[in-house]
Amino acid sequence: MRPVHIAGIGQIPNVRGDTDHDEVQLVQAVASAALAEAGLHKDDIGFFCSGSSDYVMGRPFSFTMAIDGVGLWPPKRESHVEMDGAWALYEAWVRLQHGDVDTALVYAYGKGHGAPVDGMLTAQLDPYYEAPLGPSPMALAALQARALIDAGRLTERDLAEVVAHARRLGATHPGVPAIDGPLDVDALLDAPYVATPLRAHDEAVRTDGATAIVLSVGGGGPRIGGIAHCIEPIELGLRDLTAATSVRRAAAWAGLEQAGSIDVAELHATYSPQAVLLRQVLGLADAVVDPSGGALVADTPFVTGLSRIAEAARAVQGGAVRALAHASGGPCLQHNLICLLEAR
Amino acid sequence: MIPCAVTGIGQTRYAAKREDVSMPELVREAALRALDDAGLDFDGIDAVVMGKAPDMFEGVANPELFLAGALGAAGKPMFRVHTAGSVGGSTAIVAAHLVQSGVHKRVLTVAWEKQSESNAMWALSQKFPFQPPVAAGAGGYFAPIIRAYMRRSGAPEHIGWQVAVKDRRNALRNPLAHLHLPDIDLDMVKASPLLWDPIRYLETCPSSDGACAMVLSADVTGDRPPAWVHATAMRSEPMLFPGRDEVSPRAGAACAQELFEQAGKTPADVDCAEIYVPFSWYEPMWLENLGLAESGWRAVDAGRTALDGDLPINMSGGVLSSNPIGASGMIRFAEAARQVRGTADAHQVDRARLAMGHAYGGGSQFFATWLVGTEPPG
Amino acid sequence: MSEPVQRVLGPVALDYTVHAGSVTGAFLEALLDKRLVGRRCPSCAKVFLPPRGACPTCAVPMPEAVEVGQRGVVTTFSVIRIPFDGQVLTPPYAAAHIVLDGADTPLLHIVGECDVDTVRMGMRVEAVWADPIEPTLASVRYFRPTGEPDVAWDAFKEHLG
Amino acid sequence: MARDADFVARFHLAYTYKRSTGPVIGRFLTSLREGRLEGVRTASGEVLVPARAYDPRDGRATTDAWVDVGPEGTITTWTWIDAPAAGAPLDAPFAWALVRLDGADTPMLHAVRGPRAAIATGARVRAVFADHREGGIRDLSCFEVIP
Repeated sequence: MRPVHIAGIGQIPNVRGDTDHDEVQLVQAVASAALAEAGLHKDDIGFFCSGSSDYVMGRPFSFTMAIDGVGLWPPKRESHVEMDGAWALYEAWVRLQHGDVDTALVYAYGKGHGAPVDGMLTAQLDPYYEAPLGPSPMALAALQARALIDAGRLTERDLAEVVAHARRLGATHPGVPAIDGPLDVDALLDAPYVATPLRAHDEAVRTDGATAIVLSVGGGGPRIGGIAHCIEPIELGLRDLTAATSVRRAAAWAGLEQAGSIDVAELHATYSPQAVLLRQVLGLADAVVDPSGGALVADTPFVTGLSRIAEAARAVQGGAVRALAHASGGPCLQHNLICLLEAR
Repeated sequence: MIPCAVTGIGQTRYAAKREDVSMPELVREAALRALDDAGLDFDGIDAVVMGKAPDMFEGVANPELFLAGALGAAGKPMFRVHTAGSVGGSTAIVAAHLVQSGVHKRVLTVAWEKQSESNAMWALSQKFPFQPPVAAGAGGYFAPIIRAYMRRSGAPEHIGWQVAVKDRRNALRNPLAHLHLPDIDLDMVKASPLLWDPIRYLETCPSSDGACAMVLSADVTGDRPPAWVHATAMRSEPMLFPGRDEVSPRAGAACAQELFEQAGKTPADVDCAEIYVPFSWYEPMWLENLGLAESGWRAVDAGRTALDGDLPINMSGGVLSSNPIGASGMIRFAEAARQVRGTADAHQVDRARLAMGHAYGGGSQFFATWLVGTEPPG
Repeated sequence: MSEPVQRVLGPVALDYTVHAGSVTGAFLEALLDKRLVGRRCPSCAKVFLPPRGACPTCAVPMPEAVEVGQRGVVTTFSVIRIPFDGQVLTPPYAAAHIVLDGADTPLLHIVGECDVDTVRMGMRVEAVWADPIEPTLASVRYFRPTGEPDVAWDAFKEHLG
Repeated sequence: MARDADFVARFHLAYTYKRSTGPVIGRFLTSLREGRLEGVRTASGEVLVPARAYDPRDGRATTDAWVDVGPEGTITTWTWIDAPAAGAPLDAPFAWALVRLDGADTPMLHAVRGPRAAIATGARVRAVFADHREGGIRDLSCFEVIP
């Protein structure tokens, strides 16, 4: 495989209700920042790829408007995935293996704050047997949490500790909106249940935002040591909810076992039990997890996974030898991507 | 780059309403036929790549998630592409790249649409806040561009009718096609109502349910000859900017140019092509845009694009005869592959050795093309 | 016994809160004063109406607001003869690409107050405003012929798209 | 004249899709309308509930061997909801659960009626059918705990 590096990152703060930027402005802001950091111009880029969701934006073909933010003129090689931007980065990584292009600009944008994210996630379920019942994504996450409790893998205090950790780190991170609520584990455990054993704070804060990453073959910047993804059936009854099978497989294919110790990990856990489960199956006991605060304190749907890769790359830029980024889609960690980043 | 071949092709029957199947059964109908053609089952597949146009057509968000189980993707990588109308082509290209890059050995790719679950016009005409009003509808978007082509090229109005007749006659040879109009002729097209002047009813594509699947592979399996992928290309440009040529978009021309350069071929080497023609006039327009003919309308007028012409176009009946939007691009790619495999049955072109597949989407913005041949590339 | 189940209904209902954003917001605000205000790209100097959040070819923000004329030229058009969901006018009517004086992009809008068979490429038209005015481009009810001489083909042939 | 430039609007995106079920989902829902629960045997011999034309775990077609299951079953995991959302299967507080019906190998998602104290992993439940059934998954209105 050709060595692919992260040459530039463009981020803007995730916010609760962005009244200023439409999708074009969101994309323009992060794409121009990523290009500037890479020292490149759009016309130097060999491949463009984005991730977004029509249902998050509320209209079909939303990405066809957003491309105005990257300036596809003269005509460019370009593609789009209806998945988190982390998978757009995967497509770009594959494209760079061909040898004819050496640079790619990947971006994702979303407006999760004003969007009916719960309803949209329920609309992902089996449309014959499950979606008509209308379970909320939190209820499904709670079924997984209960399975983990029953298996002796999780306590409610573990959940509160994950949330407190995310809030403490997120409170000082420029990309995270103001933390609303306690940072203390006991105070968190005093909050009422929404779907036992989960409380409102066990669910991610939905935000608006965008992220862009410039990839280059060779050059400087954190190197992608391995990247892979895996899916499971959507039906919770057909999965072992405590096993995170597709997380394990994606990690194995990305080369986690051979990679050596992970210094920093950024996880796409939009419910606290997922954060606990991911730490367990990825063996992150010695790693700094979610230095950005993670997905729980700033979740821009379809951007959060790509943002995890951006944050993991920032950690490597800041001195970490090896970082892991995780992205996810579907209920209860159905679809998972693992990207390993290494210092040069 | 690792050589990649199409070793299996499966399509559903196309129809206005496939009410006999659920969504999972529709995609499986195509996928299982493609696997059977390649002599494989799901165990032999390393990854699944799905393409589809907007999720709002079926009202299932990210349907690849619930269809993963139906396509044997559990425990494997599953990928979802959405590039508007070009998506079927881009999806096949992403799948080919996975093989060519050495990431996977055998990839199942599936594109589909089940428009009968809703009403595509509804999904496209929602009054989203603060957006310009919907003045024209889908055909109304393209009709002014067709008018501009007619003015610029001097093409007579019967050219559109000829394409409409030719594609529907081809469809009579394709049992999977949605429209079978045995009595089709120029008078019938000419007598059909003007919808979006200058587009007449019989010059437009239908709205279909259907799915198309292919197995793309680094090794040849199955009993039938493969189609080798010689080149793939994708190009995009913005929808609206000053001086944009929407009649012959530069992205389309650049896409074709890159395709031929990559393959070391010229348009003259193409034996036949399946191109994305949702309104009859787009055949001459794309012929010029892709470099397949200097004057598209003269090529049509001379009968060159007929099944027995020297440059057969849309032998299967094309988008004018079957249009499950998300799958339409992949059908073009798959039908091109059928020609060079020699498996196109009654709409087979004699001695087709190099064929082109083409798809476009958005406001003529997104282009995907591939060249497939009987011999391995290089 | 009744027929076997062959179909289920799947209602999907979702509510969004949508912000126009600063660029479209400023455009809509000017509309309320019956003014058409686009944006000029600092790089290519072209004027976009409606404005975009960035220049689609140069990928830079367009801070400069530019008021354009309410008259313009029909560069190409279609006569819409079928009804469809979401339609505002009753067919037949003309939907046209209109390049307003001072703008560089065509606006897709409706031509009214004339026989659809008289609509032609190069025809001069002007905005007719609705009453009351809402913050949407539909506040221009349609464009009507001005009676000025037609514009020559060469002057607008680059603006067909 | 200055106005509030933050134009904000509510947008309601709503449509009722018509979903053709195909023969297998159709049969499961037809039985449900008749007040019966059926599973279908997979190629590997397990009983899949609710029935599908394929086993989502391996993609293989299911067989045409149908098996009566339930109406009793066992909770395999659950969550209690104090404040049901509009449109939830039950108006009063209830549990979401995965329930493995007797005779089935795979649990299914549905609602379980309280009381809360009776809800537990391993608790035994019984299907409660809707009075008015029209051929949909909600013909099974919920499960109730067997005292």
